Amino acid sequence: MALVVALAPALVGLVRKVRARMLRRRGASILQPYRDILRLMRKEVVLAENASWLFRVVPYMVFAATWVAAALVPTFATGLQFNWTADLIAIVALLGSARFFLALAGMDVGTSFGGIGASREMMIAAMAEPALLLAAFSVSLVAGSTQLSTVAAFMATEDVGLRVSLGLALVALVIVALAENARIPVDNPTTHLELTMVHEAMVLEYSGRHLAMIEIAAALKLLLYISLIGCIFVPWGIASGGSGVAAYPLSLAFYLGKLAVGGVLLGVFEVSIAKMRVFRVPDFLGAALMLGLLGMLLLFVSRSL
Amino acid sequence: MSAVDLSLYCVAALLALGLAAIALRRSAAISALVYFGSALLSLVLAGAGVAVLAGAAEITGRVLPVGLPWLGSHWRIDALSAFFLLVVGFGGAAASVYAVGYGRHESEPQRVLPFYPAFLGAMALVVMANDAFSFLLSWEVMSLLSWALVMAHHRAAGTQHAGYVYLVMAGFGTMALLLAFGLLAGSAGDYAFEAMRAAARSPAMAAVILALMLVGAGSKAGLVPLHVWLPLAHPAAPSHVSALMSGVMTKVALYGLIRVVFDLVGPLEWWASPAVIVLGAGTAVLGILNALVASDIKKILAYSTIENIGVIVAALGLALAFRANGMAATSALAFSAALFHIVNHAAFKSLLFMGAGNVLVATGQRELDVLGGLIHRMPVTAFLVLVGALAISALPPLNGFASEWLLFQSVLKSPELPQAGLQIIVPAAGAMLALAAALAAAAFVRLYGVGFLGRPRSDVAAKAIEVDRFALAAMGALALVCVLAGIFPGVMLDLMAPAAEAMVNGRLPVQADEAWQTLVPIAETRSTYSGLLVFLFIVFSATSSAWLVHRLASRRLRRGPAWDCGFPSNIANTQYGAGSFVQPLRRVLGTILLGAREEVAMPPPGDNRPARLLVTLRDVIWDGGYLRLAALINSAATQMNRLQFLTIRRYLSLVVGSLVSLLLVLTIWN
Amino acid sequence: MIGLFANPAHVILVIPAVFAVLLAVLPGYRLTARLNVLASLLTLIAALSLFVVPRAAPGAFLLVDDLNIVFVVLNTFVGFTAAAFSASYISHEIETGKLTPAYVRFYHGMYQLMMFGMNLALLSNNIGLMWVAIEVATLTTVLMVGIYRTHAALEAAWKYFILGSVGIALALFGTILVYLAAQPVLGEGEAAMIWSNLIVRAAEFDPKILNLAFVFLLLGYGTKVGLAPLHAWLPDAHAEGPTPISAVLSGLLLNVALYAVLRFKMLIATHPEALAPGPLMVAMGLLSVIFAAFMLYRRRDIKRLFAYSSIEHMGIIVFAFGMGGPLANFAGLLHMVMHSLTKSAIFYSVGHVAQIKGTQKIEGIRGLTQSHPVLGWGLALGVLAIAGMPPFGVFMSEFLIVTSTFAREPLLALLLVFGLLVAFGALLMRLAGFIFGEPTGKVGPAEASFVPLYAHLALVLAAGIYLPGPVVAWFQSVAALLG
Amino acid sequence: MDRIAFDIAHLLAGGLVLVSFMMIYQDRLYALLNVFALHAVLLSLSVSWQAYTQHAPHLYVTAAIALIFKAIVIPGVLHRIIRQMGIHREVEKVVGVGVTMLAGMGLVAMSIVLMLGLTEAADAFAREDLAFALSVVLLGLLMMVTRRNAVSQVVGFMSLENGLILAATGAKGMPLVVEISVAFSVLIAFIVIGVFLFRIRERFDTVDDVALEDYRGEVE
Repeated sequence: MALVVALAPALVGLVRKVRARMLRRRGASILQPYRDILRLMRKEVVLAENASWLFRVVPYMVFAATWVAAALVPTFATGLQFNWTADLIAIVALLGSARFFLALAGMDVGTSFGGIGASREMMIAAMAEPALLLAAFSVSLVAGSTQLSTVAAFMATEDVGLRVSLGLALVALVIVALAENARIPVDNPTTHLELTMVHEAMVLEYSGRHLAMIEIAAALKLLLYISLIGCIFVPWGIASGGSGVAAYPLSLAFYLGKLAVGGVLLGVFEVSIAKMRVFRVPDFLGAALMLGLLGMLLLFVSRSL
Repeated sequence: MSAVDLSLYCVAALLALGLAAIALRRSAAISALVYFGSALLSLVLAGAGVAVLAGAAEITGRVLPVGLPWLGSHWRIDALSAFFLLVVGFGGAAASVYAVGYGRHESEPQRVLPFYPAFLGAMALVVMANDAFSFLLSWEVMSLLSWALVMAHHRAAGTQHAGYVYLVMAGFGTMALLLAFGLLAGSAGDYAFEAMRAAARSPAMAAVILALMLVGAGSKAGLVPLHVWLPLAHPAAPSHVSALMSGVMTKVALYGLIRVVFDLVGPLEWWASPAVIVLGAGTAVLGILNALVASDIKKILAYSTIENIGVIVAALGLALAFRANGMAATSALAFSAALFHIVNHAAFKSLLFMGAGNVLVATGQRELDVLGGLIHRMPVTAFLVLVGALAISALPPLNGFASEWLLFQSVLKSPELPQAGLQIIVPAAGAMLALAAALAAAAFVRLYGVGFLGRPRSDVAAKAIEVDRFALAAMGALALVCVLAGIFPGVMLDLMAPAAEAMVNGRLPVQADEAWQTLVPIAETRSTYSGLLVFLFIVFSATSSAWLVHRLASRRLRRGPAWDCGFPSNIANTQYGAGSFVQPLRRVLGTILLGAREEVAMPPPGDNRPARLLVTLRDVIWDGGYLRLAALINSAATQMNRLQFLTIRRYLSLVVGSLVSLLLVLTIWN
Repeated sequence: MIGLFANPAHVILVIPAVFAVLLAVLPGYRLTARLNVLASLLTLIAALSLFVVPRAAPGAFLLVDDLNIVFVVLNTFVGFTAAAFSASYISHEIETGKLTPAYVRFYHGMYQLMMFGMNLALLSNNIGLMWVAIEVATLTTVLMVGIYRTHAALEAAWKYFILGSVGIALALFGTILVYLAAQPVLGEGEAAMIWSNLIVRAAEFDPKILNLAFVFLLLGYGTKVGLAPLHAWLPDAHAEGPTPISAVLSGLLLNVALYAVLRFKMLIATHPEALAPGPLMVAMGLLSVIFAAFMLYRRRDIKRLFAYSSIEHMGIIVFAFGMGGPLANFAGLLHMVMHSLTKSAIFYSVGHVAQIKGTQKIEGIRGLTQSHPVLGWGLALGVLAIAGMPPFGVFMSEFLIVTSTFAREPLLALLLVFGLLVAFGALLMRLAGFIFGEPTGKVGPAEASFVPLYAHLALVLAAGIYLPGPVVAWFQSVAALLG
Repeated sequence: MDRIAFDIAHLLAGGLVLVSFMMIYQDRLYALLNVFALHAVLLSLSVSWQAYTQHAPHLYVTAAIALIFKAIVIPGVLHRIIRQMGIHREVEKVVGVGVTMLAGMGLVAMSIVLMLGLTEAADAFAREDLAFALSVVLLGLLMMVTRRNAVSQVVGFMSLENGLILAATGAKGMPLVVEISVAFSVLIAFIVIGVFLFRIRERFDTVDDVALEDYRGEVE
């Protein structure tokens, strides 16, 4: 569990680095996020007069929920202790709780930007969550389980073959991942131009250690999604619970590799596309929803044949 | 004394309480007496239910020499009845305790007190009835009393309309039930449930009965498109009654549906199930969409009730589909999901309505746009409502998620269904349910964020004060239930297993002996969820991280003005309001389903009035269906009314005309 | 003389006859009002004694059997409560000067005469005598409807009178036809008009004459029952007459006419080849229900509103008897009794309401539960009961009618349910207006006796929950009698 | 004897139907009253013939009532009413005489078909009588619904009732005939008195011109 927390900022750093490179900038080092977080940790918190206790609790809740979710995704090994605590659906819902709290925090201080952020975030979530669930459905229908370890183990075996519905699910999952992590084209994590902000607008009033917790949570979320996609669609190299500790270093290396590839791809994708209007986002996510549904239906067609 | 007798005595006592309330309407202590009494008796009812469910008390019946003379009135508590008796008692107890405090603020208590306990009793009777007449009698009495309660504030604007629509819809539903039971009883007219169970009927007949039940019970439970009365009536009632109506009475209606569809009609063909599934899913989505755009707290809650009813009905439809294909275990899974969600919804919806009641007491307002910042003025209420909001938004580790998780598990079993039609419909319904869940989260972020967070939008909100202890205690108990049921779902499932077993003659594996209270509905490898562990992990990581941060990093804190990108405004209305919050979703989803229209009224150049954004919503079902029907009846009445103003000669010619025509008939008949 | 009083049936007839004369001559409305109540009470007691005293064999003129006991007891009971109600009502009318003592004397005399007529009609064993008795009852009610001498009242009385006379004429023709059918079998003279003979030998009559006769009788007496489209007199007669009379009309006279129809239905039904009377009655019943249901919506006058609801319920009852069979007949009888009790109760409350508010216009009556809780809730209970809400008796009868019909004739049941729902909607809309909202008009205290009102409601409530075994057995035997 | 008896009865009954048609044909009130008197006379004749053939002396009473009351008193009273209240002498028809006649024909045809079709069992006597009686009744009703004046409607009702008496006497040995005819005379008396009391000039439809306004208390 500690592993994911440790890795998350590095991943963010990697993405930023790639983007900078693509833009012909040198960019900050991959470790920059760690420094940022430490800096924020040390700073004092400036709290709006109107903020309630909820506002101060939220960062830790968000972090906790995200962390638990992330810890439940098989990273480099399946059948780990407690990985049966919750399944894919529960993970989706955990992220949902994190978002719920964040949106509430956005509305707590009573500023217009917080409201904008919360409102848009909930709209995006309203489209993204079903899409994610549908993708999860079609995956778990193939694997006959919503238990990620089982899914990963099953995917690693040969008898999966190449299924069109899995491809559709992958696309859907990627789109959702982009939306959920507030990446371009849905949202721009680096912007501070008010009207384009979603995630940033919600956390606008946060500062100091609170902001740090939220940053970590965001990074964790990104890591979660990439490792999720990794363990479902490219499950190779994940050590099964049976194989002893000896297998771990190798699979760990595999895992790091996957993360790196994911991060690079994300960076490349982000620089090569423009951000879209907020009201085009639903269409974007609606496409994901449709893909998820289509994938599932195709699954049945291929089955009932 | 057997459970059924005990419960009957309780009901009698409740009715007596109602009469006492009439007799002692002058005395001051009567309110507290009535509510304490109802609370106590409800607890006994719940206890009786638990006893039967847990197998401590055996299933017995009782025939009283009243009701239909040659039949008597049959009462019986089997597993299903016991489960719903538990729901009634539990919800009733909570609402009563709440009302001990809330009732003090009632303007005309004599319009509430006589009906309230009787209403509880009637609901208990409905779930205990074991013959058609007793069932319908209790059912209709329940409607009638709830109507009387809705009309308690009869001088408030809109209450009369609400009460009228409610009672007419109730009458309509009862007529449908009458017809359904008429079919069940057959021309011999044997109204006892045993006889109905024993009788054999054709699949078509069974399907017709199912349809009639969906109309009859559905209209009471709030299935779209028969839901129109619900968002009118529930808000109009006093809040503890709203809690009962939303949290319990709709469940009693579902009991009627379950009792007939799963028990009395006997086996149903698979093709009967898709209608139920689609109806449920559609209800869920439409209900929550309306909740999203409503701006009256209690209306929002009422619409979200419709959503949850939709979820439950969809689950029941799944259970039907699986049962028709002999997949008993899976059917039990879906059915248990439905039952579990029934309990959960009873808990958190009552909790939320009580919260709305507190807000009403503290501010006298139900409109979101005049509230805000209540978390500072009413911290306890705010916290408890937050728990309820989390639970109803199906967020782990609370109970709402546990039941929805089970439902999704059963949806995922759909590929094993033989019929291609179901294979396609079930996942689509699952998608709609997922959408509904996500929208529910949005709706309650809106409700809580606008109502309780931010800055107060009016003086009343700024001057609100926390309510009395009884109310808070009742809400606290409900919140605790929400948490516990979320952490130990296995206990609940085991408790309600007998009911499921009786209806779909299959059951879930016993959950009690799983490690860490894990839910294993089907198989370890397939899907597991341990609310307890999730809860522990979250608590642990949150506290530990907070502790670490405060310990190792800074703990300094300074209050300052809000940043708000540099230009904070102290005008409260610059915050996001109820309308603005939902605007994106309204634009995305509302245009068709809600007929939402936006137009900007731009003043002409030189005119310095501000431009206004006008948002119009129209209820498509109400305008298109109900108003049209009303117009038809009206015009028909107007046409016929001419007959009131004829001359005597014309009336005579009517007589002569009918005479001659009959004679002609006779002539031809010979 | 002793022989005369040995048979309660005679007493039931003698008491009203005597008191009719007495009340017509005695001065002082208080005394006469009390005497009126007393007379009705005595009649009721006599009627009740019908149960205990062994029944005399059917005579040339009088007959006592299960069927008409139901009606007689109901008749005398409601007659009694109505008298009690009218005592308080009439005194108010005199104080407000709407009636002069002379008229009151006339009123009380007529009241007893009317009771006499109705009891005679119910008890008579001779179809000719029955016809005469019903005519007497009709004429007396006509005179009482017109007692206020206002244009509207005279208008109503006149319309009632003309339509009633035509109805009577048709009924007479039907009676003659029955005699004609019976005469070849039973021989000439009295024998062929004695009902107890007719019913025994009915199977041998000429079916075709019976058919023709039934058409005339159904239309003739149906006019009195108030079946659409023969109903025209009913709403106005109810609306314009004194309220006790409205109660008696709805509660009793309609039943008496219905009783006549039933008698002849039994006659026809016993005949194998005769055209089954059922479909005719079902059709007229349905027509009345649906028609009245729609008419409820446009009513401006509260008494006319409930008059139309009487038409609706008569339709339901006729429908039930038309369906036939033990269940439906039982339900029909039950519904008839319940309707009499409930509707008269409603009229009692309406009478007081109208006196308090000084108007019968619906828009003038608001918020009664606020201004007059006892009266308002009484009215509310009555209306809910008549609308078929449990736990009142009407619910039980409607439950039986609908369920038993739907299994046999789904389409008819659907039509009936439609009518019921439409009527329900109308009644409830009005009810909400009456009892809720801000009170309008005068809110002076009601000097009224609520005993009759709540006595009826209590009975209806009790019947809805628990029917005593004897009553049930008795109803069932009657239901069997009705075939 | 029997044959002649039958023919005479037939003749008289048929005569009644014929006179009913004559009444429908009239368009002057006075003439209408005279024709009605004739109707009553014919009725009393046929009743007394029945009394003679059935050897039922009590029927003579009925005949007498018909003769005195209906043939003389009532028409006289109506004459005076018309004169005193200055009711204008036209018979106001809803539909033309021709149409009414045709309708009447249809009714008569129907009633005869019905009766002859029906009563094989009953003896010819009664059968013929009933056939005619029914047609008289129906014609009376027809008159009531196709005439607007109060007076002509009263006349229509009385002719209807004549038909009833005819039927009652036709049914052999029917008891209570006298009582019934008395009762009906009372009824008619009421109606005539009503016409007089309420000063119904023109129509049954309203008691008084004033009442035309607040019509049945329910003006929408």
